[in-house]
Amino acid sequence: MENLVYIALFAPFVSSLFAALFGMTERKVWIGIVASILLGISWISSVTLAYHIYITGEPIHVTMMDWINAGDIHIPFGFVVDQVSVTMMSVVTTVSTVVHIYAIGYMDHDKSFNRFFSYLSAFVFSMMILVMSDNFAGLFIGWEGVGVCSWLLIGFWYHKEDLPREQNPSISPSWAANEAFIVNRIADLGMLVGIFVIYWNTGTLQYDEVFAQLPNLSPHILTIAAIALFIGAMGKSAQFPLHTWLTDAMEGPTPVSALIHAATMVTAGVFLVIRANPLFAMTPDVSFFIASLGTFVAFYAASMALVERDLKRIIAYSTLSQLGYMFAAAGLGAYWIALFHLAAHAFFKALLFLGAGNVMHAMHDELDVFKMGELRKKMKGTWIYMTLASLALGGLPPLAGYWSKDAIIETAFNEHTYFLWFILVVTAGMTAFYSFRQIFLTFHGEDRHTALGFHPHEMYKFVLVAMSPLAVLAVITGWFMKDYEEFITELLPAYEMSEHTHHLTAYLGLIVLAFAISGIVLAYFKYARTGKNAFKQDANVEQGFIFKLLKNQYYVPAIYERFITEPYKVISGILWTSVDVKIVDATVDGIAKFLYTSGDKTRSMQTGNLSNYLNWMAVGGVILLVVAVISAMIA
Amino acid sequence: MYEIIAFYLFSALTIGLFLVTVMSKNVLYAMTSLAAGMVLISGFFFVLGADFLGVVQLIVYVGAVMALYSFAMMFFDATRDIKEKNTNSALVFLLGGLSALVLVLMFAAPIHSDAIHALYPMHVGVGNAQDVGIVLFTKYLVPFEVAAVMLLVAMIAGIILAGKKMDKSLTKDTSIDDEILVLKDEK
Amino acid sequence: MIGLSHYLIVSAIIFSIGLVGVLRRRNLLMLFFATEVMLNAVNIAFAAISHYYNDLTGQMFAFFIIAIAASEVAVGLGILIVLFKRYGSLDLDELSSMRG
Amino acid sequence: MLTPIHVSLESLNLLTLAPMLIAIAGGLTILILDLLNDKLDKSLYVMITILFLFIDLGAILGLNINVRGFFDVILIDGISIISQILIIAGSMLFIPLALTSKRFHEYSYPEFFALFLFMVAGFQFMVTSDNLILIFVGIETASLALYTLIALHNRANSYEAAVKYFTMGALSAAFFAMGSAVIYGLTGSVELYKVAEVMSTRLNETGLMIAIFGSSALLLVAFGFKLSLFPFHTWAPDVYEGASAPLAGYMSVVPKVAALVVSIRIFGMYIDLGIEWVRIVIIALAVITMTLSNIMALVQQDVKRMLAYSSISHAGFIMAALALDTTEGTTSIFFYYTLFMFTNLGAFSMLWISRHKNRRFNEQYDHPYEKFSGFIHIMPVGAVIMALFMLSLAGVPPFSVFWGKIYVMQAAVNSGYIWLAIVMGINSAISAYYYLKLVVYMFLKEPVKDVDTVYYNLSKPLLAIIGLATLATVTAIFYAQPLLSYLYYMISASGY
Amino acid sequence: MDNILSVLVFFPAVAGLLGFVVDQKSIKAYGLTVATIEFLLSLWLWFSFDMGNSGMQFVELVPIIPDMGVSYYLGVDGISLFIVIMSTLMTLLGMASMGETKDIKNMIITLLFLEMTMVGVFVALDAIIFYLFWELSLVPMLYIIGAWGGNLRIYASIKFFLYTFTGSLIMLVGMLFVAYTYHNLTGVWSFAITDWYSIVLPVSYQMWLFAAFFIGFAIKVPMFPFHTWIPYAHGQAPTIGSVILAAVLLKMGTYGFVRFSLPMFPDASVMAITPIAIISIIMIIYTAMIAYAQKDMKQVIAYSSVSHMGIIMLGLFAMNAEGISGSVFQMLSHGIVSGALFMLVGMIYDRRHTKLLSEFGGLTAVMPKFAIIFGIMLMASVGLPLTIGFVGEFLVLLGFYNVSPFMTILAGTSIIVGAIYMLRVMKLAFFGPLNNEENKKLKDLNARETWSLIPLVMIVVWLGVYPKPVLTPIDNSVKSLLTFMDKKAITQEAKDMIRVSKSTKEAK
Repeated sequence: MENLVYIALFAPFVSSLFAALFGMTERKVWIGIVASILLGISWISSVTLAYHIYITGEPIHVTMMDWINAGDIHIPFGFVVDQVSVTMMSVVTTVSTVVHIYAIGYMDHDKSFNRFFSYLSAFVFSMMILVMSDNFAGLFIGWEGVGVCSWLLIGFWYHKEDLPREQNPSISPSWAANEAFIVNRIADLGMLVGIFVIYWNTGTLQYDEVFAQLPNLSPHILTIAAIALFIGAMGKSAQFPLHTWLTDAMEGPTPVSALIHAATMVTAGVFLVIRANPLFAMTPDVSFFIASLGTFVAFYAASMALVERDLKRIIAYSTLSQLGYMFAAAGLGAYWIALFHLAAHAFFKALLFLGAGNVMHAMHDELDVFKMGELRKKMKGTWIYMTLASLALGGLPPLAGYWSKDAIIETAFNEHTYFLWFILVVTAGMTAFYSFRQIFLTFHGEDRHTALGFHPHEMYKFVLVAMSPLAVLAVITGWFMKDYEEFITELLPAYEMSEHTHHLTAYLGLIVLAFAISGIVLAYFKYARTGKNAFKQDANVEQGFIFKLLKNQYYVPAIYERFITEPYKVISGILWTSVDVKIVDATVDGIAKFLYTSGDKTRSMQTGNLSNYLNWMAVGGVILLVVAVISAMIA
Repeated sequence: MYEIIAFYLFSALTIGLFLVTVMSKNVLYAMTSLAAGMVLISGFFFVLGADFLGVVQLIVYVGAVMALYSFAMMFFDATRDIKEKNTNSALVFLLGGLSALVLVLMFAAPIHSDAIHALYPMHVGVGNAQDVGIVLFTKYLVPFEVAAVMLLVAMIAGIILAGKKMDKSLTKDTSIDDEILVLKDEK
Repeated sequence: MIGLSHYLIVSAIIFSIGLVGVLRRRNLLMLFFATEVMLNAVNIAFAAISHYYNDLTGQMFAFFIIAIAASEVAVGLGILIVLFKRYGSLDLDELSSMRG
Repeated sequence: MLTPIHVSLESLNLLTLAPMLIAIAGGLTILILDLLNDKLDKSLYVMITILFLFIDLGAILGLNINVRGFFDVILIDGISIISQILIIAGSMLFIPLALTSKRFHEYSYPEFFALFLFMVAGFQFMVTSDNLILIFVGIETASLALYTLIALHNRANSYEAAVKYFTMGALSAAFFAMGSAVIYGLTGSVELYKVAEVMSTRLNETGLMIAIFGSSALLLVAFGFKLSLFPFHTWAPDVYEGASAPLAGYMSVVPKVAALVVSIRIFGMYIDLGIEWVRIVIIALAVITMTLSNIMALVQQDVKRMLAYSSISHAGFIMAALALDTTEGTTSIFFYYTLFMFTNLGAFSMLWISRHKNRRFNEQYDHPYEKFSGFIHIMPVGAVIMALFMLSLAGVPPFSVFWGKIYVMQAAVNSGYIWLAIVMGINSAISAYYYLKLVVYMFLKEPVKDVDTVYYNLSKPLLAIIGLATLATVTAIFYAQPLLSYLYYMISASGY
Repeated sequence: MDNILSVLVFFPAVAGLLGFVVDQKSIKAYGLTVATIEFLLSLWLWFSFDMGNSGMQFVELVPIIPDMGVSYYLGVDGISLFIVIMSTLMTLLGMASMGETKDIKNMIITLLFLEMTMVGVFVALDAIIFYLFWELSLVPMLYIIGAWGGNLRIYASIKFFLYTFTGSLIMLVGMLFVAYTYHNLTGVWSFAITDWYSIVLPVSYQMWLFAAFFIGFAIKVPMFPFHTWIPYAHGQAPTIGSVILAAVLLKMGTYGFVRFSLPMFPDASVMAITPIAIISIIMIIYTAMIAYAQKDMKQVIAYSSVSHMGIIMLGLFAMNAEGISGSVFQMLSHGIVSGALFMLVGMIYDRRHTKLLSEFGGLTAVMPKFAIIFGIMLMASVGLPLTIGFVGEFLVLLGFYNVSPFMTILAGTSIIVGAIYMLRVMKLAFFGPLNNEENKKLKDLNARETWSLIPLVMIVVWLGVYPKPVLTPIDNSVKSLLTFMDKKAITQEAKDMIRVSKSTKEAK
């Protein structure tokens, strides 16, 4: 079994290196195939491991070698495969295998095809380290690793130039990549601090040893550690206020968005909270804050999705919103539900993104849903997939999203946090609305694209076939919720609904469902109809304050630009030109200049005139004499 | 009484004469008053019982040094009034005054002490020249000989500096590139 | 009575006169006169101290000072002569080709 | 009646006079040779001078330490021996520089060499006596000869230099005489050991402090002039510039060593008597001297003049060590000067080989920095050697002056004058600029176009001297220990 | 071979002297051969190094000036061993990467002399010998900057020389005072560092001496506000000069703190923690911001050096094994990474004769290899895990957290601000459209350039993944250093602050 662990971990690494070998050469399809096969191997290993764990219930723990040994700190490269990590592994490898295969089709015209696979596999490798590591430092390796791969992949089309925000809200891929990296770094600092707190208070970074020692620590320390770790999670999972990078990250190729910015990497924050659940369980205040923030983000992101016109950005907002749901669950103590939603979300959101990728491919990278419409006929497969995924996202039974999201909302009710519950329910309605707004605008309604000269065609067959596992999973995952609960609660704390909630389950579910369906219906009436009822842009609405607010993402990017980026630039410039050059360096040069000019001045005593010299000598002598006399008198 | 009169007379005269030496614009006056001052100083020596010194003073200063100066004066043709720019005479007099004040302060101190025993005492009833001779040719023989060397140095220096050989430089310092040019021309 | 201090004070005054001369003279020849004055002032001091201590050392010193003064004159005039040949003047204000 | 005096020949210790007599005899020999045949070449005189100096050195090395001779006028103690060795060594390094491939005015005079030997004798008398009379006569003998040697270079600048030096020297002589008079008045003696004895009994007499302080002040003026302390240093740059390069190098070492020995005797006496005022004043003057001359050196355009200011600064350095008045301090003086001598003479010799009669680069100066522009391309080895000298002067280890510098600084630290050591350090740093400036010109700039820099004054003897100086500069680390232990032994043996 | 250290020190110098004889055309091969041999010698040093021994090894002791207490005293421990190896490696690679250079003979010979001084500084155990090499290293560097530099080269080189020289002279006074105190206590003159360790100084002495040494080291490091020479030095220096300067010469300062300040003045060091931490934080943030504002690619890296040196300084004063070991490791890491970055900038400068960021853009398209290696070094520079840059930075921050969480958080912003300026360079130079016509025909790295960078890339990855072979000896020596400091400290605060590792405690 240990070998399987290594195979699961290193197959993507081998894939990445292999592709990197050809990174600078011509596009070669077989590289994509080899990479996909290697990912497939990793997937098989992961699933086998999952089955093994399911059967035995025994986690596998391997230590590969030492990494850092200094002072009292010992950090090994250790990997643990338990219920949580194996879940993540399975999800990650499943989605990534599909995405790899998908990318063979999607990227077929890109000259950097080989490089793309190298990056993509490297990302999977980092993600595997992240989820498999048995200590916080190893987690951090993966954490940063996925960050770099995300940077590389967002900026994959590095040659695109910067555009003003009005033309491209993400400016350029390289800009978006840097933004993502830097924002993540801010959060990583929090993560590092969390690691430091843990190390100095427990003397180790191994999960099991740390968790064993937690009860001995003061609540104060626990709170700090929890906050610090959560800050790390906020960055990676793009929680407010570190969320702006996620929508900008859509500059990357769509498979990347599907894999990294929907299914896997962005859920790392949630994974961290789940992984460190003993810690968060002991800090109820922090947990509650997490839940509240999650709820807030769920609503906040959904609200922005309502008015967005960019296909990928809509999905990105929905990802953000769903992450909020996950955090809400994790914060409320329902760790396994959060994890379950994470998995389910990974499948349907990846599917959604890949579908969007198909549309993009068909529309020659046009993403404005207002320029589409009536694509259903030309892209039947994609339409089905996306509708399925949207139904799952919207939380309609019996699809995956219904089960997991419903459980989260129920949890909020169960914890008596009715306000959170209410918001989550409303958000569920909004989710359904914007998902179907997007579906209807894209695939239904009037044909707006032909007029604009687009001639969309369906994606390659094999791509559609490759997407099918995700579609299947998006449908069926929810059906295994009970089994999964059994499986996962061997490691994670079980979450029992109270008697009271239990009674109301059916009603609560109905309420959510009602909201969801009404959202879909609303969307249908507004966007799906044709003819004279066809959707038209309403200038009055678009001039409205709320619309503008939402459209401009609550002006958050603008505020960041205005109050952080610009001042940083200006201050840097001032520090350089005014402080460093004009004060610090000028002082040094000033001393030198002072010496030099005083040399020039003193030099004038050397007039060359003998009489002057004699005067100097006499002055010196007389002064010496006078001083002598005076000091003698004093003495 | 006699000593007092002599002292004050000589003091007044020497100070006056030297003032003339220092202040006069005319070289001749200055030199003459310098010579006269020297003579009066030998008077001090006689008063103080340093007869030998007095004689040497007269011979060396008034005889030799002054003669040298007068020859020099003629050589330099400096009999006319000398024009001197005295830009900072205030400073000069301030310095002079201050130094006088300080030195007077120093000398007004009770320097003289009866506890000091003469190392080379003058002998009663022995002439000053004899006394001096004995000390000079025993204790101070080495300095005396060195002084002879010093005078020799001064003589050589005077001779070679004033000699004709100094009139033009014997330094031969044509540069190689000049020589190369010459060689080229010859070819 | 005339004490040692009287002589010393006269010596001090003459010394200062000499100093004034050294400082204010621009003609090198006359500047040399002033240095002679200074040395003579010292001679008075030596002779006086010698007299009051009844010790011959002072007279020795004065004797050597006279010798030194004489040789200085010789060398000094020698230098003045070459200088005069080159510059045609004894004004020390003209001697400032080296400065700074 | 006077009683006849009986003096035994042994009590005179005539051998103590031998070194100086040898030098004087050498001078006379040269004069006689010149009389016999006035067509003799300078090389002969150079060699005769060296030979006499060599014998002189032998005589010095044969002396016993701590003996007095000739009615106690002559004093042979540790510092007199080592200073004489330094003087002779410096002179022996200097005089072969006459053997240039070009002809120079002064060397056409045999009297030049005679005067030189008399001057050496004068310095030797200065350092081998504690009798103010002999010291005075020695000083004047040496100085008068030196004035003449300067003037003999026979350029307008050298006359000017001689006049300036002479006039200020005369003034300083007057101050020296006046100071001696005051000492004599205070103690009835002009022999320093006696002076110290008597003065120590008179320290508590009321009203005398003025005279005691005054005497030290007057003597400080005189020696401040000799050692070129501020504000009595004004002659130094002009004289160094006016004198020929080797003589300038010589002047920055040998006369200073002689004057330093006398200063050690005189001011050491004051400090030993507990007159802290002297120490404070000397340190103050030393600090001002090294700082001011350093900052003035910064702005010089002429290398020789820069070296002149640098010599002043080094002298200030040393003067501070003198004021410490400890065995280490005194040792450091000689240690420093020994190491400094090689480097400085080497540096001036490098100027000497680049001497031009015509000023090709600058109206005013002989050796402007521009002259050395791109020296590395013209004469690589010469540039490297010159750079070594400059780095050594700047105090970069492991070159000679560095060891001197740290020993001086260590001495200052040991006496509790840490601030002084820091001032010395900062001054070294300032000084590095102007030494570096030359290195920069030599290595980092291109040669000046259209004006060929030719360094043709070089001859084998000069090469040998420069080679020796280089060797001594570079290998200082190896001979520092024997040198130091010898100096320390000699100095502590004579009680300084 | 007991005297391997002497060989290591003087071999390059001797080779340099002999190099005068070698023909201009073959001199580079000669230089490379010598540098390779020197590097292999240093590797041999590593292999014959006893990893279990935390003390000085290969000690050589010959008295030179016993009256002054100066002796020729060499030795290495885990801390200096790898810095020596890094010096020889960077000299070799720097030389290898050198392109067309005028007066190449002078350059090679100068480099060999410089190598002697660098190795000498790190193996010297006598303060005066240390000082000797320390000062001597300025001279070749002065020449390298001054002779092969840019327009302001003379200003830059003089500034570099004088600034460092001034500081070190004050340090020299400190050294003299320590020697004097040692003499007072024992009656023997000695400049041997190991002898100095044995004396316990009163706290007031320690403070003053700490200050004196601080000035010398701080200017070299360079610490704020003494850092302004470095933009000029780097800006004007030729590539090889910048490489050596950043990789090795700056380390002399931090090495000095480990070798002198910490063990000799433990109490003063503990008292200095806060001020030094504040300065370090200023260095980290302030210079990182300045780096962000730069228009010149090389200046960005120059300022980033200062920023990274801030991290190293912070770690040294963490007073625990994690921090100090991390700091020493970070010295190596910064040496490798900044060296490589300077080499990279040099390569683009060789092609375009400009370093201005505005001249570039989209270089990845024409120079992919260059971009990849630059990217790897960039990631190492910003401290990506599994690169060499992470290990040190992580340990330093981890170590200092024990001292002050708040300051650690401030210092930790280095991972943010560092990323900001480095990514800006990446974006401006390598990303975006390839607009500038002149850039369109740029050639990618040639074999020589690639192969002089590949070893660095390999080291970056190797030591990032498996730092143990290097970190363990360092850690051993650091642990014994801390034990020693703890024993020697007088004040209770210092004893409390200095954290002896548990493993060392148990061993006792």
